[in-house]
Amino acid sequence: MQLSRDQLLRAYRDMATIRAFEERVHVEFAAGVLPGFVHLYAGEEASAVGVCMNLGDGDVIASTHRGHGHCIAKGCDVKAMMKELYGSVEGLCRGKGGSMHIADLSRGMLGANGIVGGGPPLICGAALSAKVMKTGGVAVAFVGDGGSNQGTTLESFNLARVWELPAVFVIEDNGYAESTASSWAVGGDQLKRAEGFGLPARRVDGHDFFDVHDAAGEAITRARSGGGPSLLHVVLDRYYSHFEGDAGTYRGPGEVDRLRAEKDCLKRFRKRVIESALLGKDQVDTIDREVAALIETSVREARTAAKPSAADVLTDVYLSY
Amino acid sequence: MQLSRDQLLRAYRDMATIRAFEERVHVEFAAGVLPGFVHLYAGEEASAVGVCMNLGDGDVIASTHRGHGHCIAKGCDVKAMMKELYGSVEGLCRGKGGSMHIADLSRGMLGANGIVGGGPPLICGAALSAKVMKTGGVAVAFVGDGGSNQGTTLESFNLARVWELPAVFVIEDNGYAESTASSWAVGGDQLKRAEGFGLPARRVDGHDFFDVHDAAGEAITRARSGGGPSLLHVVLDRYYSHFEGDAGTYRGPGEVDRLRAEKDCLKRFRKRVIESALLGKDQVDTIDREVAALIETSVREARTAAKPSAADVLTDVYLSY
Amino acid sequence: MSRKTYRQAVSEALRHEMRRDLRVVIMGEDVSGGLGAPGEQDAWGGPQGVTKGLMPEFGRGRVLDTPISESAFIGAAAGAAATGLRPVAELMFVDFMGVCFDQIFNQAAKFRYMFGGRAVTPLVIRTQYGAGLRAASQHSQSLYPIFTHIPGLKVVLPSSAYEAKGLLIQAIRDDDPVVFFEHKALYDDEEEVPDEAYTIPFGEANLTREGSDATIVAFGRMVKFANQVADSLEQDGIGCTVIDPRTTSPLDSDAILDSVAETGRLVVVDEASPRCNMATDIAALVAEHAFGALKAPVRMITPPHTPVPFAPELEDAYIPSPARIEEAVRGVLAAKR
Amino acid sequence: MSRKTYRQAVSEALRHEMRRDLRVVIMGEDVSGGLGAPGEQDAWGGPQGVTKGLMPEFGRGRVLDTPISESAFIGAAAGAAATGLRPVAELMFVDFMGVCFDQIFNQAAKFRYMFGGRAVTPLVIRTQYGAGLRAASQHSQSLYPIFTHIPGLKVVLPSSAYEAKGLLIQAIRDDDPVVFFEHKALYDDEEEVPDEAYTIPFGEANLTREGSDATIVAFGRMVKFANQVADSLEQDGIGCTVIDPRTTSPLDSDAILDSVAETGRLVVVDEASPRCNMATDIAALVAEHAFGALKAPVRMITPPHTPVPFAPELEDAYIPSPARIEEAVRGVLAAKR
Ligand SMILES: Cc1ncc(C[n+]2csc(CCOP(=O)(O)OP(=O)(O)O)c2C)c(N)n1
Ligand SMILES: Cc1ncc(C[n+]2csc(CCOP(=O)(O)OP(=O)(O)O)c2C)c(N)n1
Ligand SMILES: [Mg+2]
Ligand SMILES: [Mg+2]
Repeated sequence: MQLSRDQLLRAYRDMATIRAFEERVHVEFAAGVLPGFVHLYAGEEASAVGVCMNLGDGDVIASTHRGHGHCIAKGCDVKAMMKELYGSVEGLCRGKGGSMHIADLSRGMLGANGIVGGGPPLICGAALSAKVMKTGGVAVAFVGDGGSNQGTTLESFNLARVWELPAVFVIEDNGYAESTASSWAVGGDQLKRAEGFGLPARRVDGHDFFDVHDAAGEAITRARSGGGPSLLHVVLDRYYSHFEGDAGTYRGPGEVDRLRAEKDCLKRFRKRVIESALLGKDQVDTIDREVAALIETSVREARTAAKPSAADVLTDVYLSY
Repeated sequence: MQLSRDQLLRAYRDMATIRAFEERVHVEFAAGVLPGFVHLYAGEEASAVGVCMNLGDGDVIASTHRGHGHCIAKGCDVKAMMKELYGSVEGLCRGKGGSMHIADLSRGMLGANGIVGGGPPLICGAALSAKVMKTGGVAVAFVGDGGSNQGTTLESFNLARVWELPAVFVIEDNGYAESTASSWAVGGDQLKRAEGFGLPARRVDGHDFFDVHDAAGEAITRARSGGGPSLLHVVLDRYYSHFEGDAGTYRGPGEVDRLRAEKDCLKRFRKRVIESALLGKDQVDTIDREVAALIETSVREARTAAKPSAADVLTDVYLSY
Repeated sequence: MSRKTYRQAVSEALRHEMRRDLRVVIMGEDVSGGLGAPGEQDAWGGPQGVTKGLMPEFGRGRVLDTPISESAFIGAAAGAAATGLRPVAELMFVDFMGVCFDQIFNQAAKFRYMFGGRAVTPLVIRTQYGAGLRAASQHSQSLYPIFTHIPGLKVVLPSSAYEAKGLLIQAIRDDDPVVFFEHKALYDDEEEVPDEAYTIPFGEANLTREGSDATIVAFGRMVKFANQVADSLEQDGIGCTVIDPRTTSPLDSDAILDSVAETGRLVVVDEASPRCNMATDIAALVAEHAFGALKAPVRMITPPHTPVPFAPELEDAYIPSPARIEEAVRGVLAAKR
Repeated sequence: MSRKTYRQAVSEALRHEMRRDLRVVIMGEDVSGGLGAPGEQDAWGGPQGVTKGLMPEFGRGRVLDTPISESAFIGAAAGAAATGLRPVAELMFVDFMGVCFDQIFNQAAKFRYMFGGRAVTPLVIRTQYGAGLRAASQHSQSLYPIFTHIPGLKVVLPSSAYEAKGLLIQAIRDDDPVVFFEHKALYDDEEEVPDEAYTIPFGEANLTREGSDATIVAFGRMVKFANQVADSLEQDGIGCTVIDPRTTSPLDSDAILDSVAETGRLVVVDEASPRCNMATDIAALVAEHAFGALKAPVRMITPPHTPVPFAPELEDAYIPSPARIEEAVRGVLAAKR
């Protein structure tokens, strides 16, 4: 798929925003100012952005516990996201959700999910809505390698197949579920599993935006045009440990440094677009600066944003009672 | 695998016992004397017996809602089974379980199960017990085609693989889950699914005892000798409707008659052993008579067997409280 | 208006709402039936025939049979509800909740709150519950206290055909997730039920009998038993108010507290297991908020703390009986503060 | 005897029992950790480090890491328990019960009964619960009322390090399925804990404070709060009995009823959602069986009927506080029959 200059700029901006957001959240968390359980997406940006660039507001995604990247890629407001992490009432979920439940249905972002495997069934439903109401929409579930062993995920493969849903399952295989290697925990093979359920499947290099974008485009186009569900096995890496607080000692010596040096989807993207003169270095640098400013402002605003009051505990449980 | 005459006699006796048991339960149920929800196994006998002939008392099976056949094949007492169905305190579960929860742990029969997909996780546990305690035991889960779509089943495939358990999954595919065809409900293919999880898998004709026995023997031997789990896809048919009371109108015209005429594992077995002079016709006839007598006695005894008293409701919840 | 069974009432409610609102879809195992099979299509209509006839009228696009994958399809119903449809999913027996509870209690029930009020989840889960059919431990439970415990879920227990129709239409029009409990021993019960659509609001109890000597609060099938007891006690000049809360969440606390304020005596009848159930919920409510009015200890009539046994003699002893309820009412009348 | 944290106490209990009985195995996600990874083995020891060190001592054969497949491995633990092992399975957060509840409540809990007493299922499920760590709606719940509701399960809520060790050893030696609830905000709490193995029997409440003015029944972390309140009221000459039932199933009803018989006043503190929870369970027990002794309405202190919110201000308002408990005790003291 040939991408326009605007699309390339957007791709870079989104990936850079995710990276900057996560690097900063890491710092903020370490400083002790951020509450809660936080899982960072840095290193995996090409997956979220490569997939979501193929989607519009009418399409729906379900994310995982590692949800910031998917949020940003799906167009959620970055400042409101930061405020949510800070527990502000001005946050995307008015401070009630936090990192693990960040969502914005108006953007088709059906939520991060504190339950591994929580998203795939929901995505079958979003795809069903699109199919019944003939919106032309597509629904995408992001799932980790760990989440690929959850029965909810496996059942969803089959349901999507037998209902012929416009759904795509994206397995983001970063090699670990917490400290456990996917090479140990995943019996068999992701592509063969998918094929076992009758889903067309492709494996892609998750460090390469273009690779992801292309394969996701194929799957999403198939879904949109009535061809039913398929699966993407995206092989990538996370830079940080499982959650902020995990020492990550299960990693090999120098593993993270090597990943950062050799497997950086942002660097790879920059190199490719600049070397092939698709974008100018200055354009990319400008984005870097704008992104840095955006994150700086987000944090500044989030720090002083209004906190909820105790009375807010009681609202939003039911629409009517 | 070459079977001895005794083994052949046992195989025939077990299959004939299951058939006679089920045909009689059908009649008793229709007469309104049997309480509860009853699912009959008639037509599928070669699967239970073909598998369980490879097992001993130290091996464990988990069954489904359609459990009578597995019980008999695993050596449960037929009279006590009939008493259980009649709700007698002399029944296999003292009248507390009924058809859907009939069990006998002393025979390694871990229970019929009212929950579709309930058995496979349990069998991972039984296999783990064998592995940890080095008993040499093997554990087998029977699952229907419908149950093959349950997440519990699919998770168990993976767990058995990664834990390298001495487990065998037997998918009894009788073409229907209730009234829904497996051709519709099962996306993909059972063998490919199994292979997707790294399980060796074989498809067998469930109307042919020898075919089942042979494939099951291979899988069970593999498990027993440390080769890990595998899967059998047994294609067979049920003669009765889903449960006693279901009119079975989803069947094609004449479907059941044709099945009974052309796809009868008992007839096929008789024909083969007699034609090849492995057994004499009189031997087989004798078994038929003995089985008929056993079932007759079972029903007679069950009808008058002691009923539980109200006080029995309160026992057996906890071992200690 | 004509006599209709509970089964017909539920079925009519579904048909009304599917005609009225194209976003209403139904899904579940064999809700139509015969899919992919060579014989009759729409062969089942669910295990009770409740949904039979809907597929021919509304098509397979809106009447969706499913594989046996409750997590996937109940979750799909939740996801569809959050994205524009109004699904009615059938969980064949509530006993099967254990394979799909996450999608109900962590997903559907919590969307609205977790997402800061920025989601609606108009989902209905219809399910069968209750003992009495010799279906034993895994097909006879009354697990509504578990759902009542979960914030974000509404829980409905229709006690008769009239109630079933009005409450189900209300449930389908409600914008929150609702779990709708149909008692498997009530499907053949008949009464007068309007032909047209009507709703019964949630959180408004129904006083099926009125009397000033004692209050009986009962749920689902137990309302029927409580009514029998009230009628029988009436013969002896004892007047009971029987309260059918209809919904355990929201709960019409006022109706209960007002009645106890008048009678001073309370018996709660609950078919669910006795610990942390609706009997304790109501008894505790009264002990906190109508304590001053109570003239006798509260009595709770429930099954014992055991699974549901199979044998008829055992199951009959297990289920709260009209005799036990009557004995309890006489007991609270005799008791003194 | 030495000061140990709740975390250490749990860990020691596991080590004692694994040394004592070869049939004891543990399993769960990252209970050891690092499996298949290039770096440190035994890298985690569960999310709280509780099980760290067990794999090096007992080997991967008895310390089993699992894929993220709770149905399969909790079910495997149940199946293993029924066939000779004594597994301790870790359900990382009780909030995850929804993906595996069937194996707990329909399988493990019911084997013994359904099979006519001919099965034992010595299974322990360890799990984290409770609010306070800003972990929000899906990682902060106190779902023990749901497990308490299920016949066949025993439910344990250790309120301190000493309790945790003795109750866990008891749980592992028990022949019935036990769900063991560890409060995530208690892991760093320290107290004197014997070095040797000891058991604390189930169904025997612990009176952590004694006084004759009011009874406070509290569970898990709430026992700590109740003790604080009792100590503070003591200053004002108000004597409270604080009852920690330790196990909600079996429940030491006698201890509660005896105390209320003396004090006539009851406050129940429960961190679980308010409907059909332990607060209602205890309040109802007393309303039925100690009604005559009650001098004031029962008071229940619980969170509101909402999911657990994320923001610190919200979560702090959500959790029952010592201040609210104290206010309630003063309330029941002021109230007149
Ligand atoms: C049902 C459930 N089980 C376990 C957990 C705890 N948990 C949270 S994230 C995680 C690992 C997930 O691994 P993976 O799916 O590979 O995603 P990654 O963290 O690598 O992005 C686990 C075990 C959970 N949140 N939900
Ligand atoms: C979790 C669960 N879902 C649904 C059911 C209801 N149910 C009982 S048997 C059955 C069909 C099972 O089909 P299959 O697995 O093919 O077994 P068969 O009846 O053909 O032997 C269904 C849907 C159940 N008992 N448990
Ligand atoms: Mg991963
Ligand atoms: Mg079948």
